[in-house]
Amino acid sequence: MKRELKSTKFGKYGGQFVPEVLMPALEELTEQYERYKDDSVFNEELNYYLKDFAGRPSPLYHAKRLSKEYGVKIYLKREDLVHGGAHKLNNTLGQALLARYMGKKRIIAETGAGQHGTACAMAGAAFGIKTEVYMGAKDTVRQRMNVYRMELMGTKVIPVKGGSQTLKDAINEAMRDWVANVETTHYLIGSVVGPHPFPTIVRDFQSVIGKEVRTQIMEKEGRFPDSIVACTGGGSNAMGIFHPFIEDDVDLFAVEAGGSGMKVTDKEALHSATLCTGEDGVLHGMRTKVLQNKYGQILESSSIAAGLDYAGVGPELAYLADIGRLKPCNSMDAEALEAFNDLCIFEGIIPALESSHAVAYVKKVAASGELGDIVVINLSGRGDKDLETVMGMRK
Amino acid sequence: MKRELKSTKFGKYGGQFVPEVLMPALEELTEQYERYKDDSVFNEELNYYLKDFAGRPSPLYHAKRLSKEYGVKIYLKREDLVHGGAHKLNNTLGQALLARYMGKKRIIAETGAGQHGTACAMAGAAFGIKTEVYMGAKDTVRQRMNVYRMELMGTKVIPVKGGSQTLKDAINEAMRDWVANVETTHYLIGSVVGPHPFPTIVRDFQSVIGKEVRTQIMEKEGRFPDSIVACTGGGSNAMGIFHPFIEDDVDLFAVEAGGSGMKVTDKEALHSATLCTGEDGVLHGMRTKVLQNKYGQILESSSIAAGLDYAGVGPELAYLADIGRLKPCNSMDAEALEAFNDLCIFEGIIPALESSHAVAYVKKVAASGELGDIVVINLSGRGDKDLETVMGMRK
Amino acid sequence: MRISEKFSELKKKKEGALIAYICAGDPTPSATKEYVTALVRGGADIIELGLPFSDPTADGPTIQAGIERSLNGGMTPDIYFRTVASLKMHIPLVVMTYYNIIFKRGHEKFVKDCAASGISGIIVPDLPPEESGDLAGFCRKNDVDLIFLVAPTTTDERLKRILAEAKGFIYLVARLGVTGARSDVASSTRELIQRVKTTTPKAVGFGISSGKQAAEIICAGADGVIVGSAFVDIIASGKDVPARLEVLARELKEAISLG
Amino acid sequence: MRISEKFSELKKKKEGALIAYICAGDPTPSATKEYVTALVRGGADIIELGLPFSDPTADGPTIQAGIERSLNGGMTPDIYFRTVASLKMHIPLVVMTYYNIIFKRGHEKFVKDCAASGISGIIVPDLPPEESGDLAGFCRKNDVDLIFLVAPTTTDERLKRILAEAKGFIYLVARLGVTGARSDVASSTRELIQRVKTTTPKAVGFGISSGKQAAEIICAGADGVIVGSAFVDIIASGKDVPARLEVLARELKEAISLG
Ligand SMILES: Cc1ncc(COP(=O)(O)O)c(C=O)c1O
Ligand SMILES: Cc1ncc(COP(=O)(O)O)c(C=O)c1O
Repeated sequence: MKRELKSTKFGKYGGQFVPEVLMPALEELTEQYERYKDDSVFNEELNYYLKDFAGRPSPLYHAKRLSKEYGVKIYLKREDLVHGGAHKLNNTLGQALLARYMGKKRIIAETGAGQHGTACAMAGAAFGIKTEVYMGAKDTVRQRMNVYRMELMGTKVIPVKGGSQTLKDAINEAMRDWVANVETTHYLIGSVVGPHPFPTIVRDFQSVIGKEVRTQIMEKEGRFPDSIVACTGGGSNAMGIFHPFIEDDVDLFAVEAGGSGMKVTDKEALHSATLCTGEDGVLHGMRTKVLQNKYGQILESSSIAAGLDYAGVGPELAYLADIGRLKPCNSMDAEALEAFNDLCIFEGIIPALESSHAVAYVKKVAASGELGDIVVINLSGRGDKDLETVMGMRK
Repeated sequence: MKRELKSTKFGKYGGQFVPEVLMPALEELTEQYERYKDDSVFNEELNYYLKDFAGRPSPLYHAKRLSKEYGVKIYLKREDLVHGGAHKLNNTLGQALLARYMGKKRIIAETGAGQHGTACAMAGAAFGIKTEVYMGAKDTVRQRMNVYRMELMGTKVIPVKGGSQTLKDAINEAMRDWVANVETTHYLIGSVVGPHPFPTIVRDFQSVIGKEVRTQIMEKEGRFPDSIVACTGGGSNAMGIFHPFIEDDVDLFAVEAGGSGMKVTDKEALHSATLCTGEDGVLHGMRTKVLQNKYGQILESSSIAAGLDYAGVGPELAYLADIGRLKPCNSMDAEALEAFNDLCIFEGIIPALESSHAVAYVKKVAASGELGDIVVINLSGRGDKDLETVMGMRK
Repeated sequence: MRISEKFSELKKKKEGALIAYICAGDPTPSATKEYVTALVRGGADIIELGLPFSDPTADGPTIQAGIERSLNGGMTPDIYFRTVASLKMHIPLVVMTYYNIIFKRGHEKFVKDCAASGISGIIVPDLPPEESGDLAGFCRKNDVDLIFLVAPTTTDERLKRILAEAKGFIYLVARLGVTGARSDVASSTRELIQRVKTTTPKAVGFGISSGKQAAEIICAGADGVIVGSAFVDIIASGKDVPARLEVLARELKEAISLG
Repeated sequence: MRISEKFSELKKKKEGALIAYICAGDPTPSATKEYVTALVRGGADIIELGLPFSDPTADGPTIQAGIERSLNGGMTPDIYFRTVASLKMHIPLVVMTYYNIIFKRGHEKFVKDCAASGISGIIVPDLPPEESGDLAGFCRKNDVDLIFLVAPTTTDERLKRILAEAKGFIYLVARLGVTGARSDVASSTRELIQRVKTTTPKAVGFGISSGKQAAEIICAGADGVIVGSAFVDIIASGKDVPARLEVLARELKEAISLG
């Protein structure tokens, strides 16, 4: 057992809390990732797909009218323009390609609202890898358009009927599938969560966001921004934009979903603010902050933004929050809706409700000076998927 | 009257067949466009928005798996990745900015499926110009999501209750509005149609597509493609990609909507193949090919793709077809659906049904050698807007 | 009867010309004769008879609806000319249609059909002088007047050229906007009447519906008024149409008979 | 009773061990005592009693449903330990739960609660040896066995280390996949039994439901079988539960009693 345990963790967070049957797969994945991550052939192919297929680099857009409205200079990192409409594809392209290099014949994934599943379907189709996506049965009904999208691209969507029939049941079921088919199958996790090495792999594949921002902001401003703000569900768009700036004098804000309030019962929370209010625990293979009751049972979380609705959070974010390198904060459903509206009206950009949480936080605190003079918001996705929700809320 | 009449025409097509009240507005627009079109300040601002707001350049993607399937090397020009999901924004940004430089306080537009209206709403919001969009009352119901999108971005959508309550009534109504408010208002036409100078202006603003392809294909292949294929409704995405190649040895294919067949009655056509089957006529301010009956009444056209469903076509395309510089052709509804499917399955790209017509034509004739070895397809938009239609058709 | 003769005759009588528009075939081809007769009885000096086009961009909702009724009633150019020929009018009759109808029929055939059926003038709202060369040529050859429009937005330069080519009468567009009944007279209308200096008669259209408006326009120096939507409204109502057309025509005509 | 004592005793009798799993509190806390008693009557040698966790990743639909029933029935760790203490068992009892339950309670408290309530061993399917240091320490101090799992995918290198740390028995995962009754014995199961060379008893779980399967596994060299889903299925049916649990336990026990 030569594995360097230390490297599976971020401080006390992270690790590999999975059934024994998966351990060799995680070892294999770690090794293969180490092998290809700096491999020039792999990276050339990945970069080709990121550029010509996904449409990278995404612009860094100076939102003049919103800046004026909010009283701080705002740049939007336009992940909403990435193929599929969100940052998710950066990761699925990376992992799907890795799976191909590893000789895996099949990709599985879990999805909640269907964004990650759609991004998997896109990558799976582009590379010609068989793709199956687990999705809570309830979610397949609520998000039938995304189910249809995936199916159009040849992905099999498997409704999960157990439990609450939502994301966490889909994760559980995907893990079970992986346990059963680990030799032929790559489990394509959709955020910086799960057992090591997933949080690192996903963070690395998403870091293209922050790397681009470094170049773009230097071109535009000749300096780094004072702060970067990103919404945080699992935390992949946040880590993607934060990570390249970790060593720099840039303040990082991880905006979680405040939902409809901070109330928590024994079974559920009205929010998904895991970094802000969660306690140490172990979920989905990692030690991290978790929304749980006093016995360690995981709570049902809640948010208007399906993509933020998760009771855990990436271990690296928990670590960075503990050491004070990032500030956890949150926006309520209503604040996110207002920001959604602002971006539509002032900039002609319909943002994802997830991303709207980041915008809402900027609106809330810009006047306090907390964000400095120049702020970059990671606009993680577009809001076409959210129109029905917003229509429903506004009535 | 010093106007050079000649320049309002493409061969015998084009011209300015509008009420006298609009003539001065067209003159003003011509003059102002002449003034700004090579103005460096104007172009710098436009290019900034094209890059950072719209996400240009759009990639030129070598679709390897589709190429293999169809037996010809296929590049897709990824207008589907442009903000809003189609090429439409290239034109609305250009014209909205021009309107601002011209001191107009208001923009009006017509829209059928809502794509052009949405692109207007985006440009209007980004530049802070009041925007109103006419839309057939029937279309506002069929395309209620796009209506909602426009409204979210602060655009007023005006349902047109007259006539067939569809696109042509919206065009008529927008023209009437322009007649009434010509001094303060710019009419932002959405394709290379209408009276001079619109076909030229829209073509020029869309030419960014073809200009990028020139650079991109030289980088990738060291030569120009043998052929370029674009779907053609009004013809703006086609002219946008064709125009920069007009002087070159590249075959151009304008693919119209073959609908459900070539049948035509006294009142309607089952297709929208205007270049293929239309006769010379005058519609919406221009002389061009028109679907009409023997008395000159305009026919209702038909297509599974709302954006191609138009009884006219841009005058420059009619001219280029007459002199043999482009080849008019068409794909049927069913062929477009098949191509739609292929692109989903083989490439993980959900194309607009409009664009699927171009893909379908390539599928149909690739084996004949007609397209040569390398073909560029203008993937004018993404298909998220078409999911309901496709779901309906497949059942 | 030539249009110019009619205006001369009216000038002598110190009357303004009432030009009454309805759409031929609204709601059926057979109704047209009755309606035209009623208008003439009421005192209309010139009849402007619409030949319907499927996409009437320059018309407002009222006339647009009339055009739709007419097309649904089966009106075609062939029927139109036959209907017109059967009217055997003693006053001038002008056809108002969109350019594609003419273009499709062929300029020469269209103008000859006009001349043969007794039409004295042609109004084409979507045909500015720049594009009218062909049609104007055939009109000259066949003694049919091609009538041009002038709008408040028309520049002095354009105005000069239009006036040089003007035949029959000049159609002054009373306001920015499309046809449709309104109740006031815009100051821009007065200005336009002043600005158009010509010996060709000037008739003002777009938005005139009452005797009061019509009188004001004649006072302001126009030679005639064109009234359309107010008549088409009556046809649309379907009630007592001939009688009410006649009443309105009379009211209007009386208001502009200053003699 | 310590687990090792039980295996020694069975070895002498030439019997394979029947390790019977049910989820505590399924469907109510009060049912558990009756069900456990029935299993013991039927011949179960060791009881593996699930302590339910909201997100049981390593379990199949059958056991997952049992866990849900248990949580809905109000089961908590506090109630669990009280229930277990009240069982006053004469055979070894092991707790099966997920790591967060232990983590949240605190390693020391959890292990002490186990010892105090008479639990001999702990199975944590989502806790591989790499992460188990803390818990293993407290287990050693309190004479509770931390039982490790070995899977067909476990490499020889990992196997060596796991065997070095193994206590109580080694839990051999019969197949890739999750818990759930199946009817055949995979050849990979036989291979795994052969590959795991140790003096620590080997028990095979995952997918065993019939006496025939159980016998084949013991023949192949295992010291015991773990049966769970087949029992939970009976509880899920809600019909005649105690009697049927006893019958199945007896069938299984008889099949593996080769003495
Ligand atoms: C647009 C968008 N933003 C953010 C998220 C949240 O994920 P993460 O926190 O991993 O970036 C999602 C998840 O689906 C998403 O779709
Ligand atoms: C995606 C897309 N492609 C093509 C078209 C057709 O327009 P044009 O022929 O002007 O490119 C439309 C019109 O809405 C469209 O939305």
